Amino acid sequence: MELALQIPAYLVLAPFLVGIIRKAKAFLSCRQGPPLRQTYIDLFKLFRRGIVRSRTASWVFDLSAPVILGTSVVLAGATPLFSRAVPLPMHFILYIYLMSLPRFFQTLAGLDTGSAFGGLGSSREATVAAMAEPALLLSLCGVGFLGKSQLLDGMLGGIPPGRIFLRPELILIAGTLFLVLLAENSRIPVDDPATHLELTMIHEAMVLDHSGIDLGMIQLAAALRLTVFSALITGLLFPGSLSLPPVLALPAAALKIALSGLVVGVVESGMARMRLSRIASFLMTATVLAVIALAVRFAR
Amino acid sequence: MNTLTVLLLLLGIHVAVTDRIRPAIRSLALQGILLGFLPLADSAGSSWRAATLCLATVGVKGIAIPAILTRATSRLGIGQEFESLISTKANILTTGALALAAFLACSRFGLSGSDELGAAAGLTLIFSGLLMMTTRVKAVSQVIGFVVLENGIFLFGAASGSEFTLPIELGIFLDLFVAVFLMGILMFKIHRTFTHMDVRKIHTLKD
Amino acid sequence: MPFLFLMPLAAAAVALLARSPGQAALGTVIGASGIVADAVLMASSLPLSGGGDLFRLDELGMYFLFLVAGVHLVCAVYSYGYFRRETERGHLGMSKVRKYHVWINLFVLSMVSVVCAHHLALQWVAVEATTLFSAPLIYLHGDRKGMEAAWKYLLICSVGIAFAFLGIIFLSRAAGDFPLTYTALSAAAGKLDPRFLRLSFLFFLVGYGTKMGLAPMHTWLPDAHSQAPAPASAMLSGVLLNCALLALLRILPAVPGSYASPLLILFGIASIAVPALLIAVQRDIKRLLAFSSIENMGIIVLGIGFGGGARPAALLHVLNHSLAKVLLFLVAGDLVLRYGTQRIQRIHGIFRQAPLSGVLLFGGVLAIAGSPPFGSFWSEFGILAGGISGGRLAASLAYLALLAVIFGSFLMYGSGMVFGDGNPRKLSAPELWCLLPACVLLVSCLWLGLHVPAGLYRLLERLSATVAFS
Amino acid sequence: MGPPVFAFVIALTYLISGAAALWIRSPRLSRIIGFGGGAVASGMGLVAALVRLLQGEPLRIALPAPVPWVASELYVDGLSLFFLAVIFLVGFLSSVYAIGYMRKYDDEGRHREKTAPLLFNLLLLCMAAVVSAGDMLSFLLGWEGMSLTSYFLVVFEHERAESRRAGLIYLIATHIGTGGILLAFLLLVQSTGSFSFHAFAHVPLPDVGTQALAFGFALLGFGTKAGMFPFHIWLPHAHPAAPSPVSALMSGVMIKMGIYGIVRFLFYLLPAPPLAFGAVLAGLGLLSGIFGVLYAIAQHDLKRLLAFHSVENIGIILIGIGSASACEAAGFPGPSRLLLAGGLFHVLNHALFKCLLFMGAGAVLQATHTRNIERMGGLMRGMPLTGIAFLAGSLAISAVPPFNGFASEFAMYRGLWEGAAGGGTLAAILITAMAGLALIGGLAFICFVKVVGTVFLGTPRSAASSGARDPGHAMILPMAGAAFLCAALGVVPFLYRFRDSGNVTVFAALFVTIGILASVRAVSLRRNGKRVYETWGCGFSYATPRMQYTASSFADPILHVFRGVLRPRTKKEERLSGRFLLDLEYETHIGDLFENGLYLPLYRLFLRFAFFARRLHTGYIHLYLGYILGTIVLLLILFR
Repeated sequence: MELALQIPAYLVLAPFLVGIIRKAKAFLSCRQGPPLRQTYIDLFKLFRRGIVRSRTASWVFDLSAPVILGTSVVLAGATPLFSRAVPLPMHFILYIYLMSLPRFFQTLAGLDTGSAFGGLGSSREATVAAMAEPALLLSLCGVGFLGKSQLLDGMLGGIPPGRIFLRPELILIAGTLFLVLLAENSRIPVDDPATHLELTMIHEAMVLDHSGIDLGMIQLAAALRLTVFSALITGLLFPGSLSLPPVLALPAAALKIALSGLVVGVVESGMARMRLSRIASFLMTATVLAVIALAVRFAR
Repeated sequence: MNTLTVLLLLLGIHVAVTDRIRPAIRSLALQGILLGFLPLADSAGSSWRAATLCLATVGVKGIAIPAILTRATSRLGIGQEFESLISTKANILTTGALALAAFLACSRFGLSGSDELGAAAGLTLIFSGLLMMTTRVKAVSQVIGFVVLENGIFLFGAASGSEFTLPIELGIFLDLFVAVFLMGILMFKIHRTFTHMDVRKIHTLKD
Repeated sequence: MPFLFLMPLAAAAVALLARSPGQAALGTVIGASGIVADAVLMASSLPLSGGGDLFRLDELGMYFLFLVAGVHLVCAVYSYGYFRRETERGHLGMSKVRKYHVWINLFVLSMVSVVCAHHLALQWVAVEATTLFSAPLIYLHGDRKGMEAAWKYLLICSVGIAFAFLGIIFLSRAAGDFPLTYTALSAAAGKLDPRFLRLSFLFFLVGYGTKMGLAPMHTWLPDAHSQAPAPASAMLSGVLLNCALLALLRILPAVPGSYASPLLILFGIASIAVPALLIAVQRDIKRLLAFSSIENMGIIVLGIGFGGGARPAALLHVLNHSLAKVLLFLVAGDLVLRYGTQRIQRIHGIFRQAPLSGVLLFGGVLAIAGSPPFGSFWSEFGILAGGISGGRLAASLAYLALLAVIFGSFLMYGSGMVFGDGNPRKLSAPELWCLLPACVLLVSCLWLGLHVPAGLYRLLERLSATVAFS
Repeated sequence: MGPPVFAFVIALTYLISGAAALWIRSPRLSRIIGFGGGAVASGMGLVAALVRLLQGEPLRIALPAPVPWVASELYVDGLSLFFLAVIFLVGFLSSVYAIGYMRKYDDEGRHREKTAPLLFNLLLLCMAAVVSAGDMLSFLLGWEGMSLTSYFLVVFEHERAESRRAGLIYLIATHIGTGGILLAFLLLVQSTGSFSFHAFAHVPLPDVGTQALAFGFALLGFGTKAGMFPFHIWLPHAHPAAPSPVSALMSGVMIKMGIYGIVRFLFYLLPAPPLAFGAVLAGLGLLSGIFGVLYAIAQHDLKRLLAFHSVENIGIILIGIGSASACEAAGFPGPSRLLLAGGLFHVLNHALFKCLLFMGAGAVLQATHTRNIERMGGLMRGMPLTGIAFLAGSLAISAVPPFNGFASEFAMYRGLWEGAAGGGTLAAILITAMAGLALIGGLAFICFVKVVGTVFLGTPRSAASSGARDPGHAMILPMAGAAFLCAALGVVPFLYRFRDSGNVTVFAALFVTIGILASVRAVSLRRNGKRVYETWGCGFSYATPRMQYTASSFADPILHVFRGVLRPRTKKEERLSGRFLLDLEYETHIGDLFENGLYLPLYRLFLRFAFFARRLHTGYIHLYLGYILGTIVLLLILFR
């Protein structure tokens, strides 16, 4: 029962998270901001539209949106949200590498239209992803050592409950994951999801030629991925939240997601966009954090 | 015996330090003849072997080779000077030094066995012959140097008391003679094709 | 055994009377076959001796005799095609061809004497004779370069050989009452005066080393080998050097290994290193081959110096080097005539213009560079194995590194000449009698690479026992 | 029919068909018989190797020895059989492909094309001999035969100076490698006194020093062949120069012979290698991987790029093998087995997808007549089959699940993780390896997005690219086969060996979800309509192919990140008229750090020595006589 609910819960929470972030950012810049339901409305609208498709694009372009969303859904199926058990138990390596499948299609779709912007976005996206890969891998590897399991659900569920502040490696790993979250989900300071200047775009530049249902799928997928990361980090920081009784579990999950949305919103408001060439240093910092976390783990 | 050796040595040094070709050839011839008498003086008994050797030595070293050399110099109009890469004075000094080194080497290596003087004289001749070959400019003077070197080896061998059977000794003479003969022929040919005998100028074959 | 000496003399006489290149070559070929046949007949009744103490033919001598005779035969056949082409073009007159055949037979006679000599002084006489009889071959063309090469050859080798004579004198001092035959010497090993023995070995090494082309006494070799006509170059490289080697090998049983071995290794490495450098920047194809001869003599001396398992391999390398080097000189001679140049850079695209020559040249290059499936791979390998198992790691490493350098250079020239687009000039038609001997040699190189006969190897092991240090 | 007879029949098929191709007059028939025979023999070999692999016990066949001082034999155990299977599989695919591809040489009338089947078959045979050799000498014979035949294939287009140069570099490198192998083996021979691999394995080496020396030489030797950093420089020269089926064979399996050698040496011949050996190997693997993929990213030459990826994948394999050895030494047999299995599995996988990619590159090359990817584009339209196959290969090489590249890396990661869980020095090594592997994966991803994007997607950048068409069946079928195997091997192993059936469930879920979403999209589009229009050009309405993003621009950000190690040389030329810029030329070039920084300076130094030695040969006889005199004097002083 719970298992069947997980993916729908993610699908529901994903636009909610995006809405929370927007709301938080608006609040911090003293604006009203769009209502929370706006993200749902936008997506709904996009899903009902037809598409305008570039003349030069091939089947790779057509396939990209389903692949992107499909993979995100599968990833959502493997990430514990409100219980230790998940519908799709997944090895953490497969989990990380599965993220490259939608990226492959998304970057290719960016190049497929023959537009300079698409290429620009793809190139940056691929660069950021490559640099984030070691950090992500090492941090999940560390979680695995803590939870004594290689399966994602197992490792999160296996973290012994206790005072989180007494476990620096956990904090370090969560920090690393948060940096990776910012990078992989095109948030400030790596990318600005709200920019309107094509030359500064990363993720948005790739999807410039997507429209209608394709764009809807991609936006949903992006939101889903952000939610998945949030669930991962909050699951790590609040291991207890995964073993709550069913009645409390769902509200707790929503709370966790909202909390991470707030944090992302605060961080985004408080930081400026980095220069592209600095992103590498940013992600290397993340990798080093992960290494330190592992060193701390083994020093025990 | 010792007088003979000293005479040979002096003749060799004369060849090495003189800067004129004719006198050098004459000394060479004399040296050859004296070398021929060396086995006679050595073995005392007049065996037919010693006599043959004497004849061969005198024939080859005292007459034939100097004849070839004289003929070459006169026929080719080579001129009288040796023309050395180093000056005459340097030449004399080096020869002296080499002689000294030869005597030293003989005592160091313990060659004092039968005839230290002979061995040292032989070595001196070998060294000065090599010196001539490496410093003299004209082809003919290199041949003279070679003959001096051979004489030195001969003297050295005689002094060390190495004896071979007659056919071998004769073979050695034949070889020496043919070698000098060939060098003579080559000299003629070189003179004909190059119109000079300056070995310095013959260095087209290089890397 | 007298037959061995008579055959080349007879062939020389025939050549004197010959009226055409064909007749002269036929005489030489018959003379060479006679030697081969005689050698085969004698092979079963070794050792043979003659002339009292003077001559003796043992297994080692026989091995070298076969080399001399075999290479002579191949070159004789080749010389027919080669000189026919030269005379047709007017490079050479009949008198020169006649001269070539006379001298080459006398040259062979002197080499036969080297391998048959028992007394070391007689051997010295024979080695000196090889110099004298081969000098006229070098200036056969009578041009300036030939003259220069012959002059250097004559003088440098004579001086070197004179040193070897000094070695004999010292040896006789060391030997005392023992006769100076190699059998007596190996019997007397250990009873000789060590001081004189050392001096004697030094002078032998420098003396015969000059004749073998060991660096730094090698300087005459590239000049002489590049100026002689191709079959003569092949004989010089393929067998003359081996004869000098044999002369050196003969005294080894008398010399203590602790003294001789480092010296041989030193000269071996030097003789590989100097050509390794010069081969890399070589412009003339025949000089290239000459430097490679120096290198291979270095390899052989190194193998002898390593001792142990390297020694039979070194003796095997004598054979492999001869085959490959003769092959290369023959092919190169043919190409030089057809392309009209000795400059490596001007020869290219052989494979497109003359495929068979291309295959032969490339095969020869691989064979000389020590690549499988050719014989020299095994011998060079054996020397390396012997060096390492003998604990001479540094020398083995240097040896291997230098071989790699030489391999690279050879392949650079080989691929440059064989591959690529052809010359614009049309080449003259291939000459059967030039290519056939080369084909035979390539096949034998290949055969020795794919299968080293057990009998041959056993023979080499026996031989290496006879030349072991005391 | 016993195994020896069968092996003999296979060898004979290779030889006879190759030789027959030389004599057949018709080029077409010559190709079909020569390469076809090779394919048949490879097929037979593949079946035999697989059957034997399932049966088990090793096979020994005595051979006539090439040299009398040693007995020669074939020794075929599981490791050999695995590599045999890889050789025959790729051999089969590329032989079939060659039937179609080599047609382009038919029209030249130079008769060289008839030598290709013989050389090709000989290369396959020699590689088979290398992995089945049971003693050092047969191994060396096979090894050198392989080097030589592949050399001739590299210079197959010998009219081009570039090919000759590549061949030369290759041959010299491989020769130096052979030297290293010789030394390594001979050091073992010195201790064991035998040339047989059995003897090596059973007699312990005297000391760690000798072991380290032998291992170092083995690394030099096998590493050179494998294209391991920093001995990789021959590889990007040689592989592009060869005809594409040969590149496929060389990149696919020939460089794996180096891996075979290392595995044989480290796990079978050395009795108990210390931890450091594995660590060094893994470290070199890491460097190969990172440098290989970085140089690949900087390349615009399609085949050169793929060649650099071979360096990268060799690095990945070495990480697996090295870590396996380290785990073994540290007493973790379980992770060690996983890592070794992962490494070897990657050997097979890389063979498959690299063969596929080279075949695809060959098809592209034939259609567009250029290797420069900046002149391609939009090929997916004209060459859809090649495009799909190439895309599959790209996904596989980028380790995207569910393709086989992922499967092997997955096994390695599992091994690394399980080994690292123990802590200590080993954990430090393995975690570094893991991070490196992840980085390599990310970088390879960039590179293949670049390749597929520039070559197959977008608009054509040249006339030849817009007219490109798929090649004939002989070339398409092997590509399709390889692509199928890439996909199959990405799924099947999880069911069979690694017992990670969870992964298969995920894959199934993935397919179902994507399928559902694609159908939803299709249904929705049918209802809501789809309009085809120009690409959005930011308000600019006349987009031209020149405005497309180029491969160089695509690669620029990541190269910028690594500019410190790549050291790009840039050249910028501006022509101004007054204050107006008329013309701007900007050129950037990334040379191989080791080629330009180590090997070329070494070569120049050597040349300086050589020119010095040349000056010693002045032609003056006086000097020459002086050398003799000097030698005598020196010897008298030194060696009294």
